[in-house]
Amino acid sequence: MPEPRTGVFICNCGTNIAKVVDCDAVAEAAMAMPGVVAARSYKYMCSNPGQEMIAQDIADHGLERVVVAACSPRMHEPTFRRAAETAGLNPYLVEMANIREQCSWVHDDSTAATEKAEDMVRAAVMRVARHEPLERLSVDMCPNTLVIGGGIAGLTAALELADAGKLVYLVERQPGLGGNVARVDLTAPYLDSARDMLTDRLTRVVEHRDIDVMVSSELTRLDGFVGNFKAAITVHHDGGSDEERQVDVGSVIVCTGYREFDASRATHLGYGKLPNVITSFEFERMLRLGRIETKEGRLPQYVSVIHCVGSRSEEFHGYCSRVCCMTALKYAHEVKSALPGSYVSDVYVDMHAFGKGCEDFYRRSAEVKTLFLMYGKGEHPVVRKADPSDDCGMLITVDELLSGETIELPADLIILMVGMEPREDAEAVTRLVNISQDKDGWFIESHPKLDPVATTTDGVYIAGACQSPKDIPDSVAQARAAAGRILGKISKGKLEIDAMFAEVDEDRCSGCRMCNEICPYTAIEFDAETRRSQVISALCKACGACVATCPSAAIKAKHFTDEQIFAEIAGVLG
Amino acid sequence: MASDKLQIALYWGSACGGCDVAVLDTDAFILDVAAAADIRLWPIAVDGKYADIEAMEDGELDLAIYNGAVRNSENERIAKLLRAKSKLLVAFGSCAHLGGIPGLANLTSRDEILSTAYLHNPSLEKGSKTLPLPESGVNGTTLTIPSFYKRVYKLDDVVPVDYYVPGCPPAFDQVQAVLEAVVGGDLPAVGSVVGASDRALCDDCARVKSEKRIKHFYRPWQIMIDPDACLLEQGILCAGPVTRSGCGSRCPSSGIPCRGCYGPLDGVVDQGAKLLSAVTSVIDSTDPEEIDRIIDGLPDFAGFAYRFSMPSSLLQRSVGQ
Amino acid sequence: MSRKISIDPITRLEGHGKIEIFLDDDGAVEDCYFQIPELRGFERFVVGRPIEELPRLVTRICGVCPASHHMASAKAVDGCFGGEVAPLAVKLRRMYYNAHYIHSHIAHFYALAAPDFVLGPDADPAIRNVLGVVAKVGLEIGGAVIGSRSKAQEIQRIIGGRSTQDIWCIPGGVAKGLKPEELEQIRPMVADLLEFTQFSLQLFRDVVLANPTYLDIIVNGPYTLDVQNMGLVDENNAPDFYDGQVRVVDFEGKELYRYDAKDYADYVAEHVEPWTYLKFPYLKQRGWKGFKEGIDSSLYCATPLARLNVAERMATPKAQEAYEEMFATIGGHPSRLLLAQHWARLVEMVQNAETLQLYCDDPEITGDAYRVIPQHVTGEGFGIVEAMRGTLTHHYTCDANAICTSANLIVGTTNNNAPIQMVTKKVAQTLIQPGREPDQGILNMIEMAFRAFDPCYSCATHSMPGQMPLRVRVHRGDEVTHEFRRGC
Amino acid sequence: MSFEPKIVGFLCNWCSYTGADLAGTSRIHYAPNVRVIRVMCSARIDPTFVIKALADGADGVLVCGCHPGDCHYSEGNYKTMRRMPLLKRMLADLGIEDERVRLEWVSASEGKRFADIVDDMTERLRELGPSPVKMVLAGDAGER
Repeated sequence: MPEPRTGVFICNCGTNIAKVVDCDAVAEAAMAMPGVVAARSYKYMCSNPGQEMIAQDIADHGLERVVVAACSPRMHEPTFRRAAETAGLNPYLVEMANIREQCSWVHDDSTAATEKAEDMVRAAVMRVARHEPLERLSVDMCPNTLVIGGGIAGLTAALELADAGKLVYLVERQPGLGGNVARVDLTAPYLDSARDMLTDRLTRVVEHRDIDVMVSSELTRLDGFVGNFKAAITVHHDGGSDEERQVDVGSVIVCTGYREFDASRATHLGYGKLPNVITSFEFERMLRLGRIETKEGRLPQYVSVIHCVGSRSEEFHGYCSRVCCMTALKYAHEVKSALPGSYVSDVYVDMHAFGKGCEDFYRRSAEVKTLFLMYGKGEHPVVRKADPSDDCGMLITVDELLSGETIELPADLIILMVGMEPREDAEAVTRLVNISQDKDGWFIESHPKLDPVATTTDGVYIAGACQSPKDIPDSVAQARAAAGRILGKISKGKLEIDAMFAEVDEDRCSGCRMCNEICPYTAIEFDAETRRSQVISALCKACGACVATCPSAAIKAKHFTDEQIFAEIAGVLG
Repeated sequence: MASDKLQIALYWGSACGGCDVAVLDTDAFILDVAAAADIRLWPIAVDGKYADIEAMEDGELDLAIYNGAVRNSENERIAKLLRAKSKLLVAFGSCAHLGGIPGLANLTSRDEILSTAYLHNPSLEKGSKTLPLPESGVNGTTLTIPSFYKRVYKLDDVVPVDYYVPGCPPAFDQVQAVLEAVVGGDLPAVGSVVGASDRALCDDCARVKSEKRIKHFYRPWQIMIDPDACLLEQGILCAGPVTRSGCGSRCPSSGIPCRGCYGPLDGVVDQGAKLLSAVTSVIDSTDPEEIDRIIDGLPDFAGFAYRFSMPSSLLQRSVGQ
Repeated sequence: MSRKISIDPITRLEGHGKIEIFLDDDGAVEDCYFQIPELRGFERFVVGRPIEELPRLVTRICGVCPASHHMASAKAVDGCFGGEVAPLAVKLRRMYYNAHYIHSHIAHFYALAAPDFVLGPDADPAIRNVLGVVAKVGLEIGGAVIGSRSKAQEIQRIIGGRSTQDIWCIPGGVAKGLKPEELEQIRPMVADLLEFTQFSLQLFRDVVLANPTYLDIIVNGPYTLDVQNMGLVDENNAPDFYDGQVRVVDFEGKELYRYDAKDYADYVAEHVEPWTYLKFPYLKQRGWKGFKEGIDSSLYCATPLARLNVAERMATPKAQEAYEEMFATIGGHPSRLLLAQHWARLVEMVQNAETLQLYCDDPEITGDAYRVIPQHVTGEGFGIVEAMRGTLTHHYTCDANAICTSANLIVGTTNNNAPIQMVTKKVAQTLIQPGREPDQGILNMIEMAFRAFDPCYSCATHSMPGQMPLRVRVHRGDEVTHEFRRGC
Repeated sequence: MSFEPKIVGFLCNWCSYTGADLAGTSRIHYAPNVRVIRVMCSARIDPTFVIKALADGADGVLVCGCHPGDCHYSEGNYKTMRRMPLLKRMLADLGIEDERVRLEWVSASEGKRFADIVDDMTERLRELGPSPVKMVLAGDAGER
């Protein structure tokens, strides 16, 4: 049987690929590969002209297969599949060679990289020749949504969906809604009340006919797939009785938020030993109670705010927690207005004031006579109890960067700007909803720039600080974005899912039952009558475990068949 | 020889004779074959003249049945001759089909074989250093014996084969079915395996099967074997799941696990690797150390998994130097 | 300057062989070599395998007598585990082996040997085969022959699950027992077989003994050899095929040795010649003296006739009658008349059939105590049985995990390698005379010499696989004056 | 010119392949000797693939999956964890050196780890030399 007519399209990605890989050489080599009738190198394959070029060549050369050598398929496979589809080619007859993320970006030896790119293209060419046209499955989209977490992000998403008339199940582990925002007094930079922000949302959520709120509750299991999830929720009632609930949802938004860094880990700051060293959240509480005082009940004369506690450090978290700097400035304002005679010092590393209105706010803080002391990243201030002779409770020693001197700073009340970190149950959540964590433990989005709301699991979205430290506006924006994405899907009514499930050839199945225990989704059923096993395609997630296990080669993994992978192996090895 | 009868030759390469016995086991049927055909060559039972075969026109034979593996140049020479003279060439039995048990020699080397047989064994003449030589001078003339290949090959490694009859030996009822098919000219697509099923042995095995989770592998002598339950589920390594059925499941029904003589199913390129994949997948542990302990119960896995198919496996032989 | 004849390959025996005959300038036989061209390497490639698997590996040494290898191997493996075997298993194994003996002897006598007698040594090769025999004796008898061999096979299938390429023995016993309903299936077949052995003896009397030419060939032909005899015997010196002691008597009937399997290496050694892959066993304590006949020769036969020569009696009544009749007819016990092998084979068939019947009547035979689970690995085992074609020795060692570390095999036909060399030469010398060119018929009579041994070269070449053709080339100087070919 | 091994890498889509992509987006450089084949889950990796790669001339085979417990398909990598040890034992019996086949767990965030593994394996294989498979089979073809 002759090899199908194949076109190879090599993307230069500007210079991202071309600067290391000799794309023209790869195109030339491709022309010699089995079945290849057209091979082109072009600046941006994902651009409209690039996609049109592919469509045009499909028409001109009667291409039956298309190979695009460009970025990771995880990036643009849908793009090029669509391009092929517009030209009347089944989208599954397209294969990508990842010569950017896994070649040009990781190698500098141009010869070796070009040779590798050729191998990758050959593998794709030989693989795609064995592809079969597949039809995507059209399944119903359940219009209900599960929102996990009742913080500002969760509340916002829930309202967004419910206001559009869609049913929302809102699950909150705590007895009350509001999350971390409920622990905050005023918000930076406009100093308006967090409580006001929340109260109206909370009341609307609780009263909303399309929001089913479950507090003291947790998700215990999530089965199914996009558009058709089944969620099991345990509701803990007062008095210890538990209620198990099963709900059908089409989408899930994870808004589980963050927890604050445990300041006692930064031993040099004396938290937990010195009573007047407190965390930002403890100070917020003081503010909400309306009285700023030391443990001894005295009004502090010297108030000091220490930044980056747990953040931007080798020792704890490398990342910036994003909200602390502006919150610290907010404290300066609040202290000054409450205790005009007090001295406020701000011990920081860098002042991050990138948000809207933040730079002005920074300037205004300087005006309220806050003493700014800068210390070096990687170093840290040291807090100790003052001597009786001193007129203050504590002393902070800082190697001040701008002056170059070591400064001893008096303090009666020290506020530690504790950073954000993933919640202790974050890992459990990833297992439940089948998403993953990055190296710091934050949930991974499907693409950091182009798709920060979706995850690797279709139908599961993330919003708020569970993805990475965020302030309120960003969390709200992401929550609305997620809701918007979901409403879009719901409005279509049906959705298309990949046709890549496994299939048993019953004429070959011997009923040995090797595969029965293999499937984590219990998608394999043994029919005692016929003594054959079969795959329930709706439950199959196409991992291929049963395919590798089947001793009779009776199970086929669509789009990942043995033949296709063997061809790929032969291909990469030239 | 002018005859409207079917012209048949049976030949053994590197063989044990079991395949010929399997043909004899068709009993009275062999007489029908004799009636319907001229058996032009069958070394175990018929005085055929090799010269006759050489003298034949190409394609003069209707059917040549070759059993045994290809171990030396003589085997290869005859295989090529029969291929030329016969319209159909059938690889008969595990050795011709897959390499068979003699193919286990591919796990060792020619030198090791010679030294074991002629230099190091307890009953050897004291101090004997003699090795058989391809050529040795006697009476001023030279006696020759074929030197054998470095490893064992299956028949289609040296000539194109039309059909494969699996089994060590092929079950006699299957042999009869195949001969009848040939006589009746009723044959499937060239290259097919005939005289066997398209499903694995488990399809025929009467033992009761359920979900598989294996915590322990046992060797057959270590436990009393339940006569009714799946051997694998009892922890007895069995090649049934990766082996074509057609033998009548004789071994498992006698309490002995299948060792795979009927070979892999269509679509399986390496019988041993498939067996490995299947049985390890159902090991009941997620702890690496425990998994190691469990597979300690599977010594010499290569020798079991490739019991009949080493020369037809992807690696074909041990590549150890 | 000598000329050379080779017969290549020998047909109608299991395996392969090649004969080189050297004629002097007058055309008299100067020398004769029987070459075995192959090696399979079993002794090497069973190393590293789990020891309990060997009985299922070594059967592929020979698919014609797989049960012999299976049994010898099973016994050697039992030994590696301390040697304890369920008594019922021993009975079942013996029963199975009796059936195998009958099958094999029928196959040899009717398919391999009978053509020479029933059709005559000089009959047209094209019809000189089992089909020709059937044609001559008639389809009815042909059917009986085929049917009886088939019953013998079926009995093995019923007892041990399979006939060819046996699987059934495991350390300490067998993998399945004999169910009462299976025993009832077997009974009638056994009765038929016993009757068939009597029929075969009668056929031998009618067709062979009644024919002066054949009798003359047997008694006065060149088919004799002055070498010693080897075989397994029970405590009464009656033949035992499955177990017992190895007894060696010289051709005058004097006992030379009587030893247990574990001592085989003190009594037998193997000599190697560069021109054949098959080794030459000899009586170790006498040393290798070359291919020499005589009362002090270190060479011996291990064949059906040798077994009856070694035995002082048969173990069962009908067999005893046949034994007495045979030796009376061929001039006394022990005998050196090699062609009496075929007759001896029939006598052995009778004992096997009778023994088989005794086991059928054993009330315990359908019990379920057919296995004991070995408790420890002792590491070395020896197994000797009488294969149809001679004393078969397996000797294994294994490590603590019961993985085979060494294997040594002395196979039935190998025992007879030297005698076959010698008798072939002797026959050639008698039949190929100066000025009398050899022809097909004479070649066949040479073959008859070793066919009497029913040599099995698939067995004998256990150390090497493949086949080798039988060819006759007559050389005068460098010029080939004649060429004969046999099979391929 | 020194010997440059060819390594075939089988990577699961969700963790290891994403991790390899991350190495790219983070511009972490590593040896160009690996050729990656993407599968949805390491559980799809039939030991046959590994042997096929060796038979087709790979000097080494790298199998990567999600860390135990982190599988996108919850249990897939446990199948891999069970298959690989016996596969390595069997390959040892067939004369394949241990270093040629390697199983590693690489998460979506471990781009650096992936790069280090490839570099390390490449270095070990450089020292070990070319796979015996090609040479031996070629040798047999030359003289049976």
